[in-house]
Amino acid sequence: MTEAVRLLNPDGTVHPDARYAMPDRAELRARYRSLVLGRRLNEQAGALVRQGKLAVYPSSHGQEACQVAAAAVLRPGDWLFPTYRDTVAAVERGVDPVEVLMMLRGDWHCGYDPTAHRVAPQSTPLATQLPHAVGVAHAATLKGEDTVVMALCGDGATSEGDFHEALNFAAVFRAPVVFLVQNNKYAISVPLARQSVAPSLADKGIGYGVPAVLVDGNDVAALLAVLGEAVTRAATGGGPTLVEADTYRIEAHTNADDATRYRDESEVEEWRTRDPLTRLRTYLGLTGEEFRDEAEELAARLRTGLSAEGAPDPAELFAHVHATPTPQLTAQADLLQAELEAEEEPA
Amino acid sequence: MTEAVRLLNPDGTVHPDARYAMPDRAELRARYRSLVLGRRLNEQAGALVRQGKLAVYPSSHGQEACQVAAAAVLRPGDWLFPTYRDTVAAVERGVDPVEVLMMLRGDWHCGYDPTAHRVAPQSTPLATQLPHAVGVAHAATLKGEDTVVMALCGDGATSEGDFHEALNFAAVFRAPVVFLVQNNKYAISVPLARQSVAPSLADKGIGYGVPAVLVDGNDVAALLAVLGEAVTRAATGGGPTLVEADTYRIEAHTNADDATRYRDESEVEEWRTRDPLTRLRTYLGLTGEEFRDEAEELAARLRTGLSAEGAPDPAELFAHVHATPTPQLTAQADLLQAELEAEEEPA
Amino acid sequence: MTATKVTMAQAINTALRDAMTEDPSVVVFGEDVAPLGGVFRVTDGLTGAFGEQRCFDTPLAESGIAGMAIGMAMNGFRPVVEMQFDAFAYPAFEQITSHLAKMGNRTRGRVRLPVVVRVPYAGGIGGVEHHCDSSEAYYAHTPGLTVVAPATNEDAYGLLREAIASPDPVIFLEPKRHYFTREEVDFARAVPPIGRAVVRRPGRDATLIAYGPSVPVALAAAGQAATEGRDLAVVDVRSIVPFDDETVTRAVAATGRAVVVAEAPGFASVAAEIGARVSEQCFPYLEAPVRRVTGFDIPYPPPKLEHHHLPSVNRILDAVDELNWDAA
Amino acid sequence: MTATKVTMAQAINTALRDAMTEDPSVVVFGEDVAPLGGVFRVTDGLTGAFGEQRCFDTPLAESGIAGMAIGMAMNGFRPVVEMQFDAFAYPAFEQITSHLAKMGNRTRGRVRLPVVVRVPYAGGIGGVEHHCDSSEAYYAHTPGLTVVAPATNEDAYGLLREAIASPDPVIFLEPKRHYFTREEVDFARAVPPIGRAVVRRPGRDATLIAYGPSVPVALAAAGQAATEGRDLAVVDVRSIVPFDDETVTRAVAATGRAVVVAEAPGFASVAAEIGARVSEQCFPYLEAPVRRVTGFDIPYPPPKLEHHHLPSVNRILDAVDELNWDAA
Ligand SMILES: Cc1ncc(C[n+]2csc(CCOP(=O)(O)OP(=O)(O)O)c2C)c(N)n1
Ligand SMILES: Cc1ncc(C[n+]2csc(CCOP(=O)(O)OP(=O)(O)O)c2C)c(N)n1
Ligand SMILES: [Mg+2]
Ligand SMILES: [Mg+2]
Repeated sequence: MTEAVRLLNPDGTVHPDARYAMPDRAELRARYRSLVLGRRLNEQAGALVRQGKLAVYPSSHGQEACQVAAAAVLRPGDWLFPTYRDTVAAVERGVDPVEVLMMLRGDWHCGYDPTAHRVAPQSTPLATQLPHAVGVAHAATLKGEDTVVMALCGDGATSEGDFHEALNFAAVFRAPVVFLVQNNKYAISVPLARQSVAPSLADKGIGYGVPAVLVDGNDVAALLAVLGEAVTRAATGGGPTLVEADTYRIEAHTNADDATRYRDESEVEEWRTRDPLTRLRTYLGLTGEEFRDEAEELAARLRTGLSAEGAPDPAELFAHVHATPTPQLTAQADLLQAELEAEEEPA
Repeated sequence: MTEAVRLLNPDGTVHPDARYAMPDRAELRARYRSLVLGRRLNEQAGALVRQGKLAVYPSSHGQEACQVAAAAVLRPGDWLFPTYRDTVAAVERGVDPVEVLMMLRGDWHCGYDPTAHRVAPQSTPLATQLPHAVGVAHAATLKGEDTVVMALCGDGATSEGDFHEALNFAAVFRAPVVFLVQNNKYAISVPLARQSVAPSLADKGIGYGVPAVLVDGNDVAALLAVLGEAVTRAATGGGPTLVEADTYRIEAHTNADDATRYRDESEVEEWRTRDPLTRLRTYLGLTGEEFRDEAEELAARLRTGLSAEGAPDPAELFAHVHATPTPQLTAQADLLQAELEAEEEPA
Repeated sequence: MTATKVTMAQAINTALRDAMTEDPSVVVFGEDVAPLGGVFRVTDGLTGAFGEQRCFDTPLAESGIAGMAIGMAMNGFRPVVEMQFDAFAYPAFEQITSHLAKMGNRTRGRVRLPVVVRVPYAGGIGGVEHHCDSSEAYYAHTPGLTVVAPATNEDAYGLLREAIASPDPVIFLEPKRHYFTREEVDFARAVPPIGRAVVRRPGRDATLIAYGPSVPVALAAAGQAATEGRDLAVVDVRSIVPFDDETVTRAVAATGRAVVVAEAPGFASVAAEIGARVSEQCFPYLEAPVRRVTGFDIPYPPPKLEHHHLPSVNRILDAVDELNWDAA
Repeated sequence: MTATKVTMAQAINTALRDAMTEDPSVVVFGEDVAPLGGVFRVTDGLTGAFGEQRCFDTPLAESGIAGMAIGMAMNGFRPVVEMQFDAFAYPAFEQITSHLAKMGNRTRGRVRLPVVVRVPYAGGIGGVEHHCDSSEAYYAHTPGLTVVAPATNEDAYGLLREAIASPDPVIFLEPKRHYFTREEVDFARAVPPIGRAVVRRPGRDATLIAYGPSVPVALAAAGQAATEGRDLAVVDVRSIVPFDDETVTRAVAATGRAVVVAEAPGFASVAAEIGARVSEQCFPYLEAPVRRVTGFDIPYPPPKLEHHHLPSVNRILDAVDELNWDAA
């Protein structure tokens, strides 16, 4: 299990694999477009943070292949469970990028409608979304639907108790969940070696009786093949799969982080040579100019969409806590309302 | 890994093993004595519950080989972390049985001094003792001591997040802990199949990079060999080991449980044929009369020791909450004291 | 249907049955709830009646149970999960606090979580450590949770039915020492809704405010006081969140004196909340400070000492005695 | 040593350094505390100064961190662990509640746990969800825990030193929005011990009671009130458990009016406790009901709305205005 599944080498040449077929070129070209847009989104979001238009942004630069593949393999009825880092995956799934970034702009905890695209709110408390994913999946099974749930988490999150409980529940209930661990080698500053001394994170599947695959996380072709197979298995009653994607976080944890404190630039440089975009571009024989206009359109949309001033209505603070506000909340809302009206009055 | 290590067959014949040597006969005879005493303790505690002298008793009948071996392989400086079911292990470690049973009689939460014998309080919240065991072990490492910690839990407890976190911490810190899972096939009423679909619980070690062994949990010889080796490895810097003992809970979960609701008597009968006492007795060529007097003495001591009426001083309720009682607790203690004095006064 | 004499465990069991019968999206799961029927037999027979898909055992992991309930609720079910004992809900604390309580708000009401977390709670059963915690304050302090504690078997049935029907998560605290107490229950009679307190006994001299297992103790105290010439009202809070200020305030204002009774340690507790809000809202009416009779600020005691810890009739009457009667 | 101007983060860092220097059994661990020095740089340089055995990173698992701290304390160490943010301590809730708080009592004092759990807590930093919870009530309600919340940098240093030296577990709540606030600190000066409140500002008309991040807000309100002719006292609670009834009661009795200020949602909170006990203990002196200015009973708001939620000078002054001044 220690050899990662790979279909494309970092230099764009084919890495033949007996088990997984190369996705066709049309599919790969479509995914290349997604990679370009994803990369541009990462860059633009970083710029917006620098301009003070976003509070914080955890970039998936370097991990775009995972982001794109995780969403691309899903069918309309499937669910995606992203984390704070998985903005690009949510966008690939069809959620409006401006809506996704509302959380990081500080407008509301979740800026999109999770039911519209079947994308759960991006989860911040690590690994906690994984049991939810199992619940959604088990519910689908009970309803006789063939829904599959793609649940994302990081290498660090695998250490949390909830990772364990979710994997085990999924195994016992044979729930149609694909767990994708983006092993980007760090949990903020903590390197993988401090997170686990197992030969691989995929090895954790054994202890749950869950089939597991280690895949080159910068090879979108391999990811599409491996995740696609896992989705099919889940949809046809084969139960959960654990996929570990071997990838790297090129940027700091977030803009607020100083990665020079805990890793060498040389390591980052080494990983830049395995860039997911470059290898697919080379394989497809593209110039790198393709989809540039679309990417710039996306960036422009982000700039405009996130420049709007203003904040949500403070009354919303009380509106959604319970389906029907309690008398106490109504009184508190009235208090705030009165304060706001008093402020507006001339002194 | 699916084949359990075994040195003695259920019929008392030798089961040769290439990796583990048979413990010598003197050692085994001493352990046979412990098994007899342990069995008698289980029986007497059950009787005391029926007589209303103990509130509740989770019996380790059928698991005495695990109980005895877990404690017997420890050296004086080592630590034992038992659960509510591991009374016999604590006693084998040298704790006074009456003191151990004070908890189940309802006198106090822990009836013995954990530091005296290096036996942690019996843990009720499942798996929560496992991270403590790692902490004790890591502390020993930092102090340069070769202390080993034996941490016990059940099959059900392996599903808890704390099991995962403890195993992983132990692996990452290379902590000298031996985790012994007594797989007695049930967590109260829930059978193993609902707990895990992995080929074995020992397989969980792989995902942590922790060596793991599956052992016949009714074969004290095999347990001594396997656990002894694990203790030695831990003591010499080799880090943690996970041991799964294949055993069975012959009695109900506790006296309060009705096992007929969830398992067949035939299953119990089948396991009675693998009794840990019988097979060792046969191997050693003993009659079964050996150590009977000592066992009766122990039983008598339990009867007397647990028959004492009375309760602890209510003032103790406030004495230990903080090292120095807070003013609030002192006031509350005074209130209770005044009530008690008022009650004593003639009306 | 006319009233039948049932235990509280049976009343809850009936509520689960009736809800499962009426609504196929109601599912019950947890530890030992299926073939065993729960360690208190509250879920007895549900698997037999509704099948293994509607009432099932999970692996032994409370965070997983709560998390799975959240996910199932996101996908159309109404899970009712059992936490075996109060203190064994603590592993689920993050799921309950950071997700169950917050999902509706997080998603601007787009994802509501109709989950009921049943917690057999509080003491008085001679249970060893971790089996007798009164954990209501942890939930009541967490915005987004509805917190209910029935004191009667009729309420146990009626409030649970309403909790299961609620679009929001409800922490349903079952006073485990009353599981086997028999009372007349008319299953057809509607009980006052969640959010409403009930005056269980009118009285003119002082008001006792209690919920869950403390209501019978308060009633006993009031009974005793009556023989000593004092007429005590007893208010059963029932619904901790939302809290019924109106009923409680009216009762206290009418008597000018109040004692709050609850088993949990008093510090930063629900009793503290009731004390604080009654003190604030009834200020002009109060003849004496609002007193609290609660558990001590200690870990729940071992069985042989628990009776010293629990609010008792005597301790309540002592507190009542201190309510500035000279000023009357 | 004379006073130096340092941030609260530096004051805490110095406390850790000094404790580690004086006592080799003090160890620091958690997530990102070692090479990174903590996401707030509170543990900056400790690994460099004391080595990887004294300050180290763990795998990402808060229950494991708390549990490991308990074990290390059982075996001779004094662990100081960091929970990265308030809400990320919730996975450790069972370990904290069922073990850390109870071990000393469980073992009749034979096993004491000198563990400090540092929690960067509360809001005001524009943090996204889960990064701004005021979680003190959960701890304060749990018997066996000492709960401390410094408001000044000198207290941050002094109280942490005392917490580390304590034989008992201490939840040390650091108001994260003041991490980078500079104040004069005289590291040689002893601060009043844990268990003591401090009157930060004397005043004759009414008393504001606050702790942690709410103390500066209360002081600002008092400053503002002074310009409007009202003389407000400000009591800094500092030590939530044990609570200093004497200082608080004396201050309130002297003014006859009180407002409790805290960021946490008010329901079943520490502010509720203070309101309830002050109402009880100061009953004969009170000219008006004790008011609470707290966070609303809502999940912590998104960054753009948090200022509406947090107790503000205006909201405090509005509450003061309602304290029955006509009766004076
Ligand atoms: C329960 C919990 N603990 C701590 C944190 C703080 N935190 C946010 S991200 C992070 C690192 C996560 O690492 P990993 O899982 O590898 O994901 P990555 O950020 O690398 O994508 C930490 C510690 C959190 N969000 N939740
Ligand atoms: C955290 C927690 N959840 C639930 C319980 C209630 N409980 C006590 S024992 C038990 C079954 C444990 O099974 P296992 O770990 O296999 O140990 P065994 O009792 O079989 O020895 C349960 C569910 C508990 N003690 N702690
Ligand atoms: Mg990572
Ligand atoms: Mg078991």
